[in-house]
Amino acid sequence: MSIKYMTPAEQFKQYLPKDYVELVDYGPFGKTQAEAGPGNMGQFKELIEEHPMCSGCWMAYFIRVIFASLPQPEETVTLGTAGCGRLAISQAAVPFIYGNYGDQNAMASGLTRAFRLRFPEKHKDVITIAGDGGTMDIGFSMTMHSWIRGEKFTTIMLDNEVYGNTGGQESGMSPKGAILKMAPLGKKGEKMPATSLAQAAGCVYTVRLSPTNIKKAAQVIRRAIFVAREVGPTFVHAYTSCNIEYSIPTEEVFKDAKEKEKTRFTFEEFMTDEAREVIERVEAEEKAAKKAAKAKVVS
Amino acid sequence: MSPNTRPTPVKEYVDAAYLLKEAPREKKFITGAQAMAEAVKRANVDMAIAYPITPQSEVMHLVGDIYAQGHIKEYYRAEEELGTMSAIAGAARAGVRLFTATSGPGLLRGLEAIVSWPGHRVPAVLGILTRVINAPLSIQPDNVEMAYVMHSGMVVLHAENQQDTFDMTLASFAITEKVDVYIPVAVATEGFFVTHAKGYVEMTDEKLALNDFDSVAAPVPAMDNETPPARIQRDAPVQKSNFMSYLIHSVWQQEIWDSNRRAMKYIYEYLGGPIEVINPDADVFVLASGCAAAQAREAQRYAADEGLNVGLVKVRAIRPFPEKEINEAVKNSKAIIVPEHNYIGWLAKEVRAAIPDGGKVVNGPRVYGGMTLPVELIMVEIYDALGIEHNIKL
Amino acid sequence: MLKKVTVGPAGYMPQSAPSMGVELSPEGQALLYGNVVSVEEAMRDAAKALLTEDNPTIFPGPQVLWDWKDDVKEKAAAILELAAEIPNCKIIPMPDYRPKYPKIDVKAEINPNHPNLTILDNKIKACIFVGVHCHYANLSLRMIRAGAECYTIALCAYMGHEEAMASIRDTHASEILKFKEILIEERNKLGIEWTPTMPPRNPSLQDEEYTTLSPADYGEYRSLIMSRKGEHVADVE
Amino acid sequence: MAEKKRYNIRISGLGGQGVVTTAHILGATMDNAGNYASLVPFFGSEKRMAPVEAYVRASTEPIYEVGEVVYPDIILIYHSQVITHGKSYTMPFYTGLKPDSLIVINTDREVLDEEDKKVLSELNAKVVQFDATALAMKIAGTELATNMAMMGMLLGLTKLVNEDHIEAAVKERFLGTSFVASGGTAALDSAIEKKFKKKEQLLAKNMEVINKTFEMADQVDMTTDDLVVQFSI
Repeated sequence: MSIKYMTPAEQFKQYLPKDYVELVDYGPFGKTQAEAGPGNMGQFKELIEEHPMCSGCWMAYFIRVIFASLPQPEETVTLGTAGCGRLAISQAAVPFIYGNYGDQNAMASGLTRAFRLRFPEKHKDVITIAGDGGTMDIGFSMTMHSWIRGEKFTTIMLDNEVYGNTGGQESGMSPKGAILKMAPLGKKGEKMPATSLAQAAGCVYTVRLSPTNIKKAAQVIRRAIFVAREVGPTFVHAYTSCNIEYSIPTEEVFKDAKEKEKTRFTFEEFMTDEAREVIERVEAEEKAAKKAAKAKVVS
Repeated sequence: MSPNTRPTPVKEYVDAAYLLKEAPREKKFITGAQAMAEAVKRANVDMAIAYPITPQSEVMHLVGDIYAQGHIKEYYRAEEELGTMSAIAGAARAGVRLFTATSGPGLLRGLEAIVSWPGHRVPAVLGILTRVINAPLSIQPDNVEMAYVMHSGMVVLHAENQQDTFDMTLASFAITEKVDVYIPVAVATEGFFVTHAKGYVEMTDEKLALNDFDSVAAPVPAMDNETPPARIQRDAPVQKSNFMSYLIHSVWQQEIWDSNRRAMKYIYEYLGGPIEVINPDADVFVLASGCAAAQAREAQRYAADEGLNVGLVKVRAIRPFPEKEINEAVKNSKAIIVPEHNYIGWLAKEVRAAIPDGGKVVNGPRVYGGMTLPVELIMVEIYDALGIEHNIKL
Repeated sequence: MLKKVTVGPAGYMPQSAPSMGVELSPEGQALLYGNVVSVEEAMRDAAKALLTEDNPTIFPGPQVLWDWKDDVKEKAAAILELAAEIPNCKIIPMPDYRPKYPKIDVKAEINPNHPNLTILDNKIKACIFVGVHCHYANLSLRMIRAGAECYTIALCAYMGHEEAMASIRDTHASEILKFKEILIEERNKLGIEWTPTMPPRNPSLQDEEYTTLSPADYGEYRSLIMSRKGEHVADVE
Repeated sequence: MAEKKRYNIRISGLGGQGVVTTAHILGATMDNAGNYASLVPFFGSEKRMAPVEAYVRASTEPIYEVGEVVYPDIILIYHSQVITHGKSYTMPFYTGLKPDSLIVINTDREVLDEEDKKVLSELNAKVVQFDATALAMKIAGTELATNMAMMGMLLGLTKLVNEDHIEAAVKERFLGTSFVASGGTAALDSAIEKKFKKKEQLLAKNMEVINKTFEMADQVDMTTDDLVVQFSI
């Protein structure tokens, strides 16, 4: 475990800002999901707290869920690209790599391979978290080819169906007919079939969801990470509305997410047999560990 | 072939100074592409990423063979150059030794990523095997692409021949990894004229290899979950705000060019300096880099045979540009002839800007679009500069 | 001595020290105002600055703050020994390098994206960088020289920093202890009475008085406070 | 400060205080008076609680220069946190200030420390301090008129234009349709409109604030050696 690199040198602990000391004392490092996971957010020091996203931002919420779901935050590196999401992701207590426009999956390919050659005995979880534009438009070739090559890392697409950070332009993931900047007459083409493309390109585990259920969201994020360690590329396609560009009142953001769950973001989970084996094994192990912990408490 | 079935060659690991300056060498007759690949073989490279383009393809396919022989730990063919250069940047964050190479249009396709390497402190070595980049398409030699690289912040070396290609490539790994440099180093040489042509190369034994990459001795932390801090974004976009200084981007740029400047002492240490001078008291100098320097060297010899007081300044380092050294070398000359393999004359412009009496710089001769640079073209300029009548018909 | 690098503020857009011709010192030597001098000479000048300038502060960086390598303990101990000998010295850490939103607590930390927030607010006129990765140290030192009046000292584990007033290279625990000895000598020469005292702990670590604490005390962050199961928060503004 | 042909103005405040709006109105005012102005808004990339700066050049002659005002001769500070929390793009807040210059600060407390005062005295600056927010609340019943108070004080002190020019510009701002500062400004506008029902009423209140600051400005003796002129509201 690399927990040492985030443990303060004993002499200096009293000179560190509170924020950092708490992260070590009450953060999720080296803890289980039961101790510090999405189920008890607010009761431990989260990896991400301060961020500059708009109030009511569903993307900011989902990013919080991602970080709370990490199986081993002390062995995780995230990558991203331009977009609203990186404003929050970069504030987390997990290394974050930001390269150029849409290059996150190419960077992750190099990074993952380099980790595997440097640390053959360890699992270092590599996760790209980018928007619909970064993943499916400008980064499309690099996204697809990382999947085609079978690169073992997780791709998470935060799909708000628009270029939010640049002020609301049409993206490949915008729905047909949407009137947005640069689509003054409404979008002509269809929303890109991201999960189908991922499956065709060789992703061994894909999920499409509108993250209205926190437990379910955490489960699929973790599945995607576990499978990527052992089998191959995995892909999570999540709806993370832009309440500004689509003018969703803050109090209706959740309602909107529920609605989208019935239309463009119906829950869809795909896994290969190999991926299923990993998921079943890991989840059985987790269950057993939980049971054992419970038994220990009782006795 | 899976990594497990690759052989593991027995190596003796040595430091760069020994390998480059002291280790015994043996003369081989090989191509420039082979020379570059042989240097990579001796550099104990962790990972190389390939994408084909003529005339580079030869280099990275040979590097692939070297991977198969077990000299390199990881190698793959990427989707295209932007993907290649981005993956190099990603792997660099993990703290490993890296190599790739490209040519002309490929370089420009990857340029968005390449120009971000210095600012992101990527210690990688990039081979540039030059070719035409402008329309209409041509695969032939022309080094105008180096003008784009010159302003990227990278250290740029320009190899005259196969020997230079070997030495500079090997030295580049040592230079790029110095804590006070830690920006990428590009080794450029001309496609076909050097890459596909054979020449003599004094090489070290392939059993000798550079020491392992040290991911700790670095001016930025490796993002490997082993090196603090954990909350790290070493490549964060920065813009003036209340939590980022008005100066933050400008001091960052200064730091890259300072790092470039600091590379000069290592160019002296490993390559004998950024320039080579023949006949320092010459009236007229032919100043050139890359394979134009080979033509210039020949011209200087012809001129000496004819009893003319002509000298050679060969420029090895384009960045950092050896302003001081060139000034010192040419200060007493009457004329400086700058032969080049491109239309725009980037080297002539650099020299003219670097010296107080830039008017004595002769533009050219220049060839481009794949043409050879005959020595006779340089001779004409020498005669003209010395006021000697001639009847060379070109 | 012609000072090539001097205490700021150097102005709107100063040239970097290397572009003014300052080169890193060779092994076994140090840089003082951009000139190569003996390590002892640089240490004495640096010590005088720490003893005579207002609000001397040590900025330890990630390489000594976190317990990641075997030699950290020894180096951290040496830094604290040094700190105890500098009258009224403070320790303000640079725990990481990311631009930190919305803003750092300038009393509690320093950040390389805007070091002068901390330098100016605390009116620091002499400081030591130690354990900060060279890239970020150079950026910080340069911005401090541009915008603040502060004597900067780099205790670098590698090759040093052109931008600092005093730059000591290859600095590990033993060199820090040597610096401490020189500092004590200089302190005695200046006739400053001082009993070694540890710097105060980080001001952000003040114990909270939970009996009187209300969510209102959290100001704009109060929305981050969530009540736990069975806990009743009555006193909300 | 002596009368000048040209004023380079830096306005520092926090998001939502009408910093950029002030710059636009100031520009329009100068234009109405047959003079010249150029303005540059500057926002950081972060989205909330951010400092905002805007820069205005005002002159009786055409202006060519572009970019942020680095060496201002007038600084307006809309919020005490600009000084006390360093919420400005240049620290300290008076960085680059030219000699014989003017600073107007909106604050309800003492914000300058001894070092600030020393530097500003050496520059022969004049600092006018008043609680513009309280004044806006008192007269217009909303703190959104803070920017009017600040602008009124500036124009009252410099006499760059007269009340008619200002009124025309303010009218244009609230009754015209061409002005767009940002999405956030539109939201504030609708809030302000709700409060006043009628735009004319809003305009009148804003002008009342401006007129009051003009009166206050007339009481300031710019020729004395005192650094700080303090008004109580």
